[in-house]
Amino acid sequence: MIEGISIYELLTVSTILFFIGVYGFITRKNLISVLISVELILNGAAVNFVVINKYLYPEVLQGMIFSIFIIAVAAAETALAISIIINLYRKISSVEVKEVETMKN
Amino acid sequence: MNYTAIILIPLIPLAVFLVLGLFNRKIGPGVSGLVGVGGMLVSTLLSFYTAFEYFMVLGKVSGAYPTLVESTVWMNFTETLRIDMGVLIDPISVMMLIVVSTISLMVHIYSRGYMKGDEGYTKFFSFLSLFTFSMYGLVLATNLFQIYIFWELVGVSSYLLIGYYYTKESAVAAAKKAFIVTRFADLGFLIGILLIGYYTGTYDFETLNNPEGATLTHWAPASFMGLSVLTWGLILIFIGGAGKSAMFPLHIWLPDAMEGPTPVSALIHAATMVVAGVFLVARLFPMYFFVEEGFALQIVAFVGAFSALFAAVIALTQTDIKRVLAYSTMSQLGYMMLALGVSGYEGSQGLGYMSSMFHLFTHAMFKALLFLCAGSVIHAVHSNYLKDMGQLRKYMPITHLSFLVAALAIAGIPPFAGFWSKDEILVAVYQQNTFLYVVGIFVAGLTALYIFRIYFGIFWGKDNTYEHRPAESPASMTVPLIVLAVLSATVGFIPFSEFISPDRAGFDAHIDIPMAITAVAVALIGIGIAWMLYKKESGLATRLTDRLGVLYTWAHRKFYMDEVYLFVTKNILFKGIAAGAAWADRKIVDGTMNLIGNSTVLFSKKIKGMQSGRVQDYAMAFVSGTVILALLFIYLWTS
Amino acid sequence: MDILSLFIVVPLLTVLVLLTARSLKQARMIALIGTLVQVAMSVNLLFAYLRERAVSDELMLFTRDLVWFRDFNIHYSVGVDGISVALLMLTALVVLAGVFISWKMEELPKEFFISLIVLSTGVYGFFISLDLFLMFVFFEIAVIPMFLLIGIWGSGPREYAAMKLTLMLMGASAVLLVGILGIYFNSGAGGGPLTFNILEIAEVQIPVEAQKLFFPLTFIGFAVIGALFPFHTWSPDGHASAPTAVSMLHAGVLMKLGGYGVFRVAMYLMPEGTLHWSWFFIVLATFGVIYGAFAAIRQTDLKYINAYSSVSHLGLVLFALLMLNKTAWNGAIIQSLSHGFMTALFFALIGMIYERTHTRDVTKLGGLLKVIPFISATYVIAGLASLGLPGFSGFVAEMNIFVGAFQHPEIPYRIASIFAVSAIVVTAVYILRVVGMMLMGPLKENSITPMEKATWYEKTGILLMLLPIIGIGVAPLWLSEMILESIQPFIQGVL
Amino acid sequence: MERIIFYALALIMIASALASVMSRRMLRSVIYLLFVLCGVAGVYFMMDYNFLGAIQLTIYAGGIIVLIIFSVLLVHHIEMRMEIAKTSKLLFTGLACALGMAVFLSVIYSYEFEVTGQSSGTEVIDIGEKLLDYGEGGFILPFEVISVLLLAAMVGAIVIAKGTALAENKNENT
Repeated sequence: MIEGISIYELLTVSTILFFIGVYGFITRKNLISVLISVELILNGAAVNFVVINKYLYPEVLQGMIFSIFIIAVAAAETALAISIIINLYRKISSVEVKEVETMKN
Repeated sequence: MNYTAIILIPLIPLAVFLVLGLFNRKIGPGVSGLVGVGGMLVSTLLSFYTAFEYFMVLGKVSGAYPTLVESTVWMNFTETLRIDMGVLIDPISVMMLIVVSTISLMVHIYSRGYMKGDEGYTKFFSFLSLFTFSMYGLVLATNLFQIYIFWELVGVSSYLLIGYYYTKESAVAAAKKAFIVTRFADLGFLIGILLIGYYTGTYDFETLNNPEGATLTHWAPASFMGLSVLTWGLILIFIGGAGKSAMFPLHIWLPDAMEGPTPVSALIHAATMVVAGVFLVARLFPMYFFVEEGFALQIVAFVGAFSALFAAVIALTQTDIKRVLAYSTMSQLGYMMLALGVSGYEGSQGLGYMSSMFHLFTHAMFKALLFLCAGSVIHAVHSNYLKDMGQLRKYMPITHLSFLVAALAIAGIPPFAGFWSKDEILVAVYQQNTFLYVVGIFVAGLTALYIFRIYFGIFWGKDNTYEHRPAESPASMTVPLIVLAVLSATVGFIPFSEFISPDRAGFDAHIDIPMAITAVAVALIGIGIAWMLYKKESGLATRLTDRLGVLYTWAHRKFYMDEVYLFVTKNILFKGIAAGAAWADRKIVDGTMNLIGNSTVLFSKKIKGMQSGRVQDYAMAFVSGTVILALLFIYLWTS
Repeated sequence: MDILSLFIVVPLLTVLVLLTARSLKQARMIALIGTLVQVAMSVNLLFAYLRERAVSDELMLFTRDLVWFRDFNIHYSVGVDGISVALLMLTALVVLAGVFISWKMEELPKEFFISLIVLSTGVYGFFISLDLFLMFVFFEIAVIPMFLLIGIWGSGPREYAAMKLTLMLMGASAVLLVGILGIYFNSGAGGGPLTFNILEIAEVQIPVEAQKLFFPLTFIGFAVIGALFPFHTWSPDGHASAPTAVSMLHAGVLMKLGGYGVFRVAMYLMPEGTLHWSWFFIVLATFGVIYGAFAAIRQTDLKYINAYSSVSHLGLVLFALLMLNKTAWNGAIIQSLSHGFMTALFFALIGMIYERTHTRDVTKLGGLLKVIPFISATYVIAGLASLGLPGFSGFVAEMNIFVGAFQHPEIPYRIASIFAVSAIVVTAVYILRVVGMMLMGPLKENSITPMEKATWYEKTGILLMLLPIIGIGVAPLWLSEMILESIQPFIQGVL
Repeated sequence: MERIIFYALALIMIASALASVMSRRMLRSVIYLLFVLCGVAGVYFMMDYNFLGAIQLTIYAGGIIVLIIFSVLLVHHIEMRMEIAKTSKLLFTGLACALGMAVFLSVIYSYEFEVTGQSSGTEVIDIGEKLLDYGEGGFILPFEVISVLLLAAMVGAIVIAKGTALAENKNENT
């Protein structure tokens, strides 16, 4: 709990972060940028968990532990994504989303 | 009365038609001719027997000839409206039986000679029988719908017979034209029937024509544009009659109908079918007379007078003898209509009605004779045109004499039949309307002129050199000529007014001497002019036509009526409306349907991209969907 | 097995047996026997009906009711009245004639006959159904084989035509389904359970607002297959591409489903809706009657002429139905029958002419009366029947329609009837134009080659359709009495 | 005081996040992301979740960002500008996101949260115990699942990154 800061303000910030991430996810044309946007989304969600844990149910730790899990999953996901991107780059020399479509064939 | 005999009259030709029609190719020409003539002979005898029974044995019942009806239900429309099939015996239907039987029998006999060697011989006789059957049905009809049914049937027999030489383009066109023009007129007839049926609740002639009946005492159940609906109905029915009887302006099919074999012209387009219109008006005469004080009857009179004049003028200028006779027919039919139009109802007031029927009767005889003679001539010289004829009296004496009798009859020279009936008509018209009388007497003069013009042209005139020497026709053709010539000379002495009058009571008619003298004088003048112009080949006629210039051209081109019709049908109906409809259907209606189809395809092509496989697009859809769902839920919850 | 279900079972059995056929000869023999049995059944049904009608005053006879889907209250429910009996006879005869006309169907004969008979099953089922859902199912069964029949055995742009026809009819059935469901969900208005059964719904007064909403949907759904202007455009293309027997069956029978459905479902169940909308559809129908006739004048393809003629003639059926009196209705039903026979006859003749001359373009034909007299003469007779000559069924039908329509108490309706009447002239024009160009006149190139005279199976097929036309035309009383009797309860229901 | 710090942090986070998704240079956008992550860590610290903040800093700001930077450097020239989507799409997406945000915020603000009073700070030991606790309210199962997941991800990453090379070798062998 932060002195003088209500839950609303915190949730507002996390929501904004989340939607900025969504915006980036949809608009960016580059796989790495998409990855960055995903990180933003994850962070927004994690903050949410933590805030709700802290403000509403301070006696338990669920929210926090979920955040830790999120961080862990994010790390795994990033690692995987990066490996895929690099592999892809080796094959088609591009990380543009639209180029990746050629994989469908 | 012996109804079996009456019902057999139409059924015998029907049976002949079915037998000859179905076994068309199995029956040889000899047999079919005999079957046709035999059947007709029986029918004719039965007709005469019926006439004898009706007029002589049965006679007048309480001062008037009775109307006998025997019918059976054919189809029910509503509780009151139905179509009956049956026979109606009254003076005019019996008279028509006589006319149809006599002429038809003569034409059957004549055709055996005329059509000899034609490949469709059996077919021809079956069509003739079909026509005779339909015509019997028409004259015996008990109600408006029955008459309409047989009306259509005579129309189609006429179509089949005009188009008999179906490999000739002109015959096909003429047949089509005849059918469509009369069909157009029948449209009026049908609408008239619907109107009258709706407002009076019956189609039966008996109920409709009863002067004391509800129809005629309350003739204005509703009005439309200032006239009683019944008047409208009668006018529409008259349009139907005018179509069949070739009244102006629905006459254009009749001259073309001469493309059919000549016996057909004699039977259908001179003596019987074309008088159906006159018969129809006569059949409904009490209605015409009583509804709206005879307003519709006035129209009949004027249309008749105009057609008589119009056709007579055209007849003067035609060079095809059958066409001259066709216009002559139209002119004489106009006479009959005129007489009907000026007739009164009771006692000797009904002179017009009686004279119209009388003229119908005599006209059938002499006009059929004229056509058959023309047929005989055409048979001999193989041409329809005056220019190919001349001096034929030397080669064909019987034909010549018969033609002369008929010509004198139509010109109205006593004592031949035409004189008596035409005289009565002129008297009747004179009593009603002087203007129409002047028209009538003028037409009488024109009639004498044009008929003697072709008479002199054919049998006198220039001395043509013929490739084959023309010879008199065989007996099968000349016997009918002689019979009809005798009839044309004598039927005028029948005391028609005894038998036929609007109120059925009969009255005494007598010759009005000054009138008769005037008419005969005018006719003689006409003959005299023809004699001067055409007896010898002289330049007089051509000089006269040159002098008349435009007038002659107009008349020769039939006042351009065909062109007007052609313009209306071809350019407006065919090229305008029909082509428009066809175009609109393909382009607009179908186009709209195709547009719907194509835009669906287009739309699907557009949205096909939505399933792109791009995660981002899905995310977009996901986000938008979520947002919309959320909004929806919020809206539902809060409201 | 009751007498009506046989109409579904026998064709299906025929199809099963057809599956074993190995050649054209076998296939057509099996099809012939199957359809002959159907004709026998329909004749038997007619007499059974007349016998039963004499002692029973039930609305529907030979009814049979089995639960099919309990949850939605869908039943297998069949029954007939005079109208259905007449239409069943029409179907049986036209199918039989169709088999005769397809005697020489060389290409995939087995499959062809199977599709043909499946189609006829759908039609039979439609005419005997008393359950809306069942009716709809049979409707679809009747429509689907068309796609195959045109798409596989057709000529010209057949894929396009088949697709267009099927899509438009499917679109119509979508609309129809909405209408039927609308009826269904309002059928509980009387307090009873929801039901698809026509007789039960007729007892219930569907709310007026619902009627106003669902009547046009149901009407249009059915009327599309009845070629109502402006939804008729599938018909010229479809007919032009379809093989002969299919055109016959389609124009002769399938298009009758429209009028029948309108009558039995839309108007009977929703009388207020009918009254409310009748003026609108009368305008469309009247326009269609004249418009179809005029459009036919300009066509040069025989099949197109006939297709437009059908638009005009079937427009009269809908027109008459909307006039809401029993004379006009009687006329509408007779017109359905009459048009069924006539147009099937026309298509059969057109098929024969095409087989011999290899063209359907009237401008390229001429003088056929000389070379193929039987076919040509029949064409003339069919033409005369089509233009409403007395002595043929068309006249009886048209006069009933016109007189009936003219009994309408309101003047605008009577004026509309006068417009409709005027179509008889236009009809004469296009019929005589064809007759004059194609059958009469001098011979043209295409006609000179020596042509096969009509064969026995062609003559049989022709006579099968010609005789009823003449029969109805000469002695209409028994038929119209039978139909009038069946119309009576409907007219009371509607008015 | 804390208010000011929070607002500053929030401002930095939002601004950096926006810059991160809008920047046309990829490396910059990664760096902006780093700021966001640090800001988030700051918020965690302010909430007395020190352990979480630490993890956030080490794993996110330390590990993941480095990883991303490496990959960016591998596949990109630093100076290269990225192409961006069509303006219409940008606008439309922006609109949809704004709308979504509005919906979310309106829901949040219209909901009465029952905020409880002050609580004690969280020790690392509590977290450890909770994670390894297999009793009620314990997280031993998710912990193990996450471990397996991480392992699988690592193996997967290696396989994918090396995939083609292995395949090529195989091809060469045969």
